[in-house]
Amino acid sequence: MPIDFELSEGSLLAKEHFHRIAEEQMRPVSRKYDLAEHHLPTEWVDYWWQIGRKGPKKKAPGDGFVTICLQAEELCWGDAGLYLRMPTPALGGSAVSAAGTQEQKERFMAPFGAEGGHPIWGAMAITEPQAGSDAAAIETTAELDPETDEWILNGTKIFCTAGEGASTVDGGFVVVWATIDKSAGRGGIKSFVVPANTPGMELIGCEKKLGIRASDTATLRLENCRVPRENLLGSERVSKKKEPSASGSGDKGFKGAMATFDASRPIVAAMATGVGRASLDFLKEELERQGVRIRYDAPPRELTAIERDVMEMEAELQAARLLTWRAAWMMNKGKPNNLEASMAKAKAGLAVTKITQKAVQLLGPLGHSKKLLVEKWMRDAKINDIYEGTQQINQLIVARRILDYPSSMLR
Amino acid sequence: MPIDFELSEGSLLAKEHFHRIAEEQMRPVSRKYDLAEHHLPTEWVDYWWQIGRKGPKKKAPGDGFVTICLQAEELCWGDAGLYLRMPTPALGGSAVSAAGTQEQKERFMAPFGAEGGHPIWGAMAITEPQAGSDAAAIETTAELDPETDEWILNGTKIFCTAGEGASTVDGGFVVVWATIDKSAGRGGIKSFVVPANTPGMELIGCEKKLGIRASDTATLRLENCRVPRENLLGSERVSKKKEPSASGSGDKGFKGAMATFDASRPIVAAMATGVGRASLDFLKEELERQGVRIRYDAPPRELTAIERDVMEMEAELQAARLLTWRAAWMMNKGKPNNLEASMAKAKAGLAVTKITQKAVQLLGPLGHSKKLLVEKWMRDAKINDIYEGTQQINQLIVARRILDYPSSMLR
Amino acid sequence: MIDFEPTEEQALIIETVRQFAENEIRPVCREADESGRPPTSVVEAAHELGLVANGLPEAHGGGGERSALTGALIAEELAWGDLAIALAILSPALHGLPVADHGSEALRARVLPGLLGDRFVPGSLALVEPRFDFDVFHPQSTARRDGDHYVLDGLKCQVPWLDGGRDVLVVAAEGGALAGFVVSRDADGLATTPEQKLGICGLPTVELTLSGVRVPAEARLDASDADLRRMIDRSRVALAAAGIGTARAAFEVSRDYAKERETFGQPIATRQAIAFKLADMAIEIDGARLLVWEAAHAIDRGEDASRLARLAYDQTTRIALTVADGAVQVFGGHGYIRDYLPELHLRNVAGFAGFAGLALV
Amino acid sequence: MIDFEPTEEQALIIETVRQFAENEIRPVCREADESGRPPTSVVEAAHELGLVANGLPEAHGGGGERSALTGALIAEELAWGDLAIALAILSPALHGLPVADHGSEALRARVLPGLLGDRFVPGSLALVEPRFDFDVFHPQSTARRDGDHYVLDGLKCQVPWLDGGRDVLVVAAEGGALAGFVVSRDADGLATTPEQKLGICGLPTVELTLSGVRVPAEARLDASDADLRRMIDRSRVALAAAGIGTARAAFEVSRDYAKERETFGQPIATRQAIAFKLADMAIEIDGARLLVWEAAHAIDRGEDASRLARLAYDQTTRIALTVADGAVQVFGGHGYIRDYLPELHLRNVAGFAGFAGLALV
Repeated sequence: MPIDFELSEGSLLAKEHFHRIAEEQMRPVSRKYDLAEHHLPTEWVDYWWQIGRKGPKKKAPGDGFVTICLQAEELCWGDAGLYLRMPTPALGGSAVSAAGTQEQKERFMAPFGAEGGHPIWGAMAITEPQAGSDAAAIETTAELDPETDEWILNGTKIFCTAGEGASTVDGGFVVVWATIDKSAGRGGIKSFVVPANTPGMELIGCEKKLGIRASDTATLRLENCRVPRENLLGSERVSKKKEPSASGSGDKGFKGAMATFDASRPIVAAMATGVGRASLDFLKEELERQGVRIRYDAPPRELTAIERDVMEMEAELQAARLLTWRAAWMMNKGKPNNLEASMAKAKAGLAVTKITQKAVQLLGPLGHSKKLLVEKWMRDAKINDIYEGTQQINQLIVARRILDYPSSMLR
Repeated sequence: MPIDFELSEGSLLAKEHFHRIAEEQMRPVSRKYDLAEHHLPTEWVDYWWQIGRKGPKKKAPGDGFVTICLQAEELCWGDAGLYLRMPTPALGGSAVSAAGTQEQKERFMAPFGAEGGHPIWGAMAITEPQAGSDAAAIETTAELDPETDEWILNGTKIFCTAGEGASTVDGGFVVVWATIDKSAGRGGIKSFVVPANTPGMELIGCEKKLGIRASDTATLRLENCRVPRENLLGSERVSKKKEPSASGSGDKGFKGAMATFDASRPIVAAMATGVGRASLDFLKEELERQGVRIRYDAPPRELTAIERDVMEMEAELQAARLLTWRAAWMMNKGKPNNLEASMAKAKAGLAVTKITQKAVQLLGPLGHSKKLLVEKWMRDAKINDIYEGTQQINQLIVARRILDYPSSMLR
Repeated sequence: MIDFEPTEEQALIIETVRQFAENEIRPVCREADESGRPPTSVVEAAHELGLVANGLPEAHGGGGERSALTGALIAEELAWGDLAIALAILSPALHGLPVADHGSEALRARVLPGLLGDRFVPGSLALVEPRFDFDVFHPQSTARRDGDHYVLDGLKCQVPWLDGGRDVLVVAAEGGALAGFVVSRDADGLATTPEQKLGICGLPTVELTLSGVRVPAEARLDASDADLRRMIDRSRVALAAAGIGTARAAFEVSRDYAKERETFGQPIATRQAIAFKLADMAIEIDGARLLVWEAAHAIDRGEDASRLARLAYDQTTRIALTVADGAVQVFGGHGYIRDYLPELHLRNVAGFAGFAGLALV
Repeated sequence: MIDFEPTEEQALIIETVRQFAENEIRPVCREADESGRPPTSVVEAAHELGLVANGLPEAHGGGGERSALTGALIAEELAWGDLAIALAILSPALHGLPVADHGSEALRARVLPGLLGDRFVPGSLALVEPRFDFDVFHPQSTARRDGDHYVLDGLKCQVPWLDGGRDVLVVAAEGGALAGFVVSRDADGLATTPEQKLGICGLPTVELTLSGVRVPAEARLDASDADLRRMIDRSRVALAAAGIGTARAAFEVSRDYAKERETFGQPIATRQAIAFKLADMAIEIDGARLLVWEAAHAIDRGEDASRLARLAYDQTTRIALTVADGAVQVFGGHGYIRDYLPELHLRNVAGFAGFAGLALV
C-alpha cells in the first residue's frame, strides 16, 4: 500500500461511535468523578459493560491497531480517568494475550466477553515501592510449593492501574510480576495471573492523585498468596544469559512482558493525544466565541502570540498522533516497533503536557477555574509523561535503539 | 552594602567609553574582518595598543570585576571576534596572575603595560585533539631536563584563542597545560609559560570557523620545546590525593588552573551578553523603524508573537547579565564563585544562542542577508555555548555543586 | 554600586521567615490545600511576626519600613513554605498598602488600625475579571460618581476572601482611568461565589459581583491611573517573588528526592538527565530572582518599574512552570501523587499567568 | 487506509537519490558552500536522474508522474546530501511546474523543452521580497496590463540565479490578486545584485529589481490567486521536506560523532545529556516528517492543504534549528569549525523561516 493518511471506513465509524460515547456518556460525569475521587463511576462502568464494550453496530474494515488507538483517543478526549476505569482486561489482558497459552487466554479472558454478568477488570502489577522504572529490580518473589503445585507470591505492588477493581471483583484478575530466581536478574522475572479475591492478595488502598482521579491506582500486598502452577504466563525456565542489545520476543518471561509495552505505548500515546485534543479543541472553540480567528495564511510577523501558540499546539499534537499511528501501523504489519512505540509515547506525553499547560495559561483566570474542564485536562495529561515509562525512560529506549547500544552501555 | 543594581560612576564611565570604542572602532570593520578570515585586523589592533588599552581618561571608583564584565559586554556588542583579537594577556595573563609568583608576573605581564612597542598577545593552550572538555586527559608532557634545568614540552594543542599572535609575536606568551606525571592524573597537570617564538613551539594554523572569524584560533605543536624551569606556574609538587568535592584554591596546579575559569567564565558570559544585545538592540531599532512598538503594558492575549518574543529575549538577556554581575561581584568580595560563574556562563551562552537565532528568524529575508550584521551575530554568539566549557560542562559543574557530588559521582 | 547582598536587617528577616516557613507553613500546606483555607493558627502566628505591619506607616502603628525589595525577600521565603498560605499571610497588604499610600486620613484611620491590631485581619483586592480578554489596565468594571457617592458595577474574580475580613479594594474604570475604592464586604449589591480552582486552593477566593454598589466618596483612593498602574507593578513584583519561592521549593524537594531515590543501584541524581534538569532549574530560578530584585529595587528608588516588573513576572511565570513540571518529572510516579509536594507546586504555578492581584509589596 | 510505506517505485527512487546524495552531493557540499555555487558536474549528473523531468507532462517529454509526496521524498534525500545543492538540482521545477500547470500552450512549448533537454537548465522563482513585513500572499511587486503587455515593478530577493538559466517566474500583485509571469532573464528593466547570505550559500541567489519590465500578455500564467496560493503551499511542503533532510543529516553526523568521540574513556554517546539530545532529535525529525507527508498527501488528493502545509513548514523550521544547533553542541568545539558539517547545517536552516520560494514539488 502507498503512504496514506485516510482512515478506513471502519476506523471512521469507530471514531464517530466512540466520540459520541465520549460526548454523551463521559463528559457529563467528568467533573463529578474528578471531585469524587475513589468512588466507582457507576453510571459509566455500567454503561460500558452493558452497551459500550459492544463497539459500533455498523462494522467495516478498519485500520487494525490504529483503530484501537482512535478509540483510546476519542474516549480520552471524553475523560482519561474514566477511560482507565472501564471494565476491561486492560494491560493484564495484554499480558495474557501476548504470553499466555490458549487455555490461559480462554480461562482468564472469556469472562470479559461473556454476555450479562457484572463489570469486571483486569490489571497489571509491576512497580514496587523501591523499584520505579527499574523493572529488573523487582523484589516480589514467587516460590513454587511442590506439595501443592502452587506459586506462593510475596511482595508489595504500587501504581497498579485498575487494581482496585481487578483485585476485588470476582471474575477479574491481576497479572503480577515476580521473580522466581533473584540471582538470575531479569531472567528470573515472570508474570503470574492472580484472580480477584485470591486469599493473600490484599488491596491496601488507592492513591490520591494530581489527575485521572476517576481511575483506581492501587497498592496491593501479596502475602503468601497462592496461585495454581498453571497461572504462570510463559515458560518457567530461567534465562541466565545476558540480554542481547535488541529486545527479542522469543522469551515469554521478562522480555515477553516488556514487549507488551510495544503494544501498550502507542495506546498510551493515543490516550495522551485525546486529552491534549480536548484542551486544544476547547481553546479553539473559546477563541471562536471571542471572535479570534486563527489566520493560517498570515505572515509570521503579523501573527498574534495566541495564533502562533495555537498553530504550534496543533502541529505538536498532530506530530504526536502521526507517530502514534505509525507505531500502531507497524504492529499491523508485524514489524518490530520498539523504537517507534517509545518515540510516540515520549512525544505524545510531552506534547500534551505542554499543550494542556499552555491552554490553562492562555485562558488566564478561566483556565484556572474549575468551572471549566481545562484545568482538569492539564492534571490528567501529565500522567502520560510519567506512566508506561517516564519521558526519561522512553528517551533512554529511543537513545539505545538509535545508538544501537545495549542497556549496559546507556543507563 | 545593600542589594543594588546601580552602576558606580566609574563603571558608567567605562561603559560609555568602551561603547564609543565599539561603535566607532569596531563596528566599521566588523564585516570586513568577518570576510577576511585569518587576516590581522590591523587598524583595530593598532588602535587598541596605542589608545584603547589605556581605558577611559576620566576615572572614578567602579564596580571592580563587574566593570571588567561591562567592558567585555560593550566591546563584544561591537564585535566579539575583534574583542578576542585584542592585544592583551587574555587568559594566559589570568593564569599568570592567578598562579604566578611576583617575579613571573613582572617578567611576563610587564610588556603588556609598557608604553610604545608593538602589539603583543597572551594565550592559554589547554585543549588537545583527543581531550575535548576533559582537561584531566591532557597528553602533552613536560619533562624536566636536570642538566639544563629546563622543562621539555611535547604535544599538540588546539582551539588556542589568540594563539597565532601569542605564539609568533615577540613579547607575548602562551600558557601551556601539560602533565609532569601521567600516573598522577589531574595532580600531575601543571601550566608553563612559553614565550612567543620559543624554538620547538610551532604554529600549525588557524581554524576556519562558523563565527568570530576575526579571532585567531590556533593549533600549536610543541616538539621538544624547552622553557626555563622557573616558567612553571605554581608548585612542582605532584598531588596524588583524590580531589575533594569542592574545588579549592590551595593547589596552584590543576586546581589553580581550573580556578582561573571561575574568573574567566563571568567574562565569557559578559561577552555573550554583548553579542546577544547587539542582536536585540538592532531588532528593536528595526521594529521601531517599521512602526512596531513593544507594548509592555498589553495583556497577554493581545500581544503579537513578536512583542512576546522581544520581551522574552529581553528578560533572558537581562537574567544572563545579572547572573554574570553576581558572579563577578562575588569575585570582588573574595567569595568562592565556582557555582555562580558556571551558572552565568551556562545561562548566557544558551540565552544568546537563542536570542541571536531568533533575531535572524524574526527578520526573515533581512536576517539571512549579509547586508546586515544580524546573521554574523548569530554565528558569533554560538561560540559562547561551546568554549570555556560547553553548555553541558557548565551544567555538569552546576549539578555537582547543587548536589554536592564529587566529579566521580557525576560525569 | 552593584551589590547582591541583603542588608543585615534583611538577612535577619529572611532567616526568621525562612524558619517560620519551614516550621509553621510547610507542615500545614497540604492541609490548607485540601481544606481550602489556611489554618487559623498559622496566619495568626505570621501576623505576630509583623511582616505586613512593618511596611505600614508609623503614624498608625506600623513599622514605616516600606520596601518592595524586602517585601520580595519575604514573599519568596513565605511562598517557599506554601504559595497559598503566603498569599493569605500577605493579604492585609492588599488593601492596606494602597490605603496607606493613597487613602484619605479618614480612610486610613478606618482601615489601618484594624490591620495592625492583635489579631490577624485579612485584606482583599478585587482586580482580576473572569474574561478571556481581561486587561488589568482597562477593567470592564465601572465606577461613576453620583452626588457624594460612587456607584460600582462589574464582575471580579480571584478575590481573596479569607474569614474575618472587613474590606476589599475594588479597582474599576472611572471614565476610562483606573480608580480604587475601599468597599465593605457587607455593602448592598455585593455578592460572592466561592471559587473552585486548579491551584492555590489554600487561599479562599471568590467571584465578586458588584451591582450598583454605592460607596461614599471618601472610599475612593486619591490615586491616579498612574498610581494604580504602579500598584499593579508592585503586585507583579510581589507575585513574581512568591513564584520564585514556589519554584525554589519544587527545586529543593526534587533535588533531595533525586539524591535519595535509587534505580539500578545508584541515586537518580547521578544520571545526567536528572542532574542537568536540576542544574537548569537552579540557574533559571537564580536568574529570575535577580530580575525580580531589580524590579523591586527600581520601585524602591521611585523609578517607573513597569517594564522590569512585567519582564520579571512573565519570566517567573515561565520558569516556575518549567521548574514545577520538572520536579514532578524527577519524582516520576510519585510526582503524580498528592502525598508528595511537586504536584501541589505544579498546580500552584500553572495558572500563574492569570494571577494579577493576589499580592502587594 | 493508514499506511506509512512508500510504494515500491518510491522506494526505488529514494534509494537511487540517497545513493546519489551520498556519493555525489555530500562530497562537494563544502566546496559549493565556500565557492558560492554548486559544481556543474553534480547538477548535470542529477539532471540525468530526471527527478524534475519525471513530474513534467508527458506531452512535452516529461514523465507525467506528478506527486507532491514523491517530490517530498526526493527533496529530503537530496537535502540530506546538501540543502543548497538540493535546491539547485530542483530549481528547474521552480518555473517548470507552474508553467506545466498553468502556462498557455505557447508558453509551455517555449519553456518546457529546455528543461527537459540533455543539459541541465536551472529554473527560478521570484517570490520573496526584502521587507520586514513581507507577506507572501500579498507582494508589494505589481503587475499592470498595458495593451497586449504587462508591466512589472518591484523588488525581489532570494531569487535563485544559477548559471545558464533563461527564465524566472515572477509573482506580483495584479489588482490585489496574485499573478505569475514568466520573464526572460535579459528583459529590459530587470537588474540583479548577487546576494551574500548566512546559509544555502551553494545556491547563488540575487536581489531582483523590476523597473517597468514589459512582458507579452502570454507570459502571464493562466493561474488564479487561489492557484498561486496552492503553488505556495507546494513550495512550503517541498522546503519542509528539504528541511527534514537537512535535520536528518545533522542528526546522523552528530549521532556517529557521539559514538566515536570519547571523554573520560567513554564515548560521549553513553552520557545521557548527549544520548537524550540525540533521541529528541530523532523523535522530532520523524514527527515533522510525518506532518510533511500528510500535507503532501493532501496536495496529491487535490485537497486544500494550506493549513497542513503551514503547520508542517513552521514545525520543520523549529525542529530543524533545534536539531542543527544540537548537532553543533554534540560536536563541541569541532561543531564550530568549518571542517565539520554541523555548522553548515546550522547556517542552512537558521534562516529557514524566511525561505518561501526556493523549491516546488
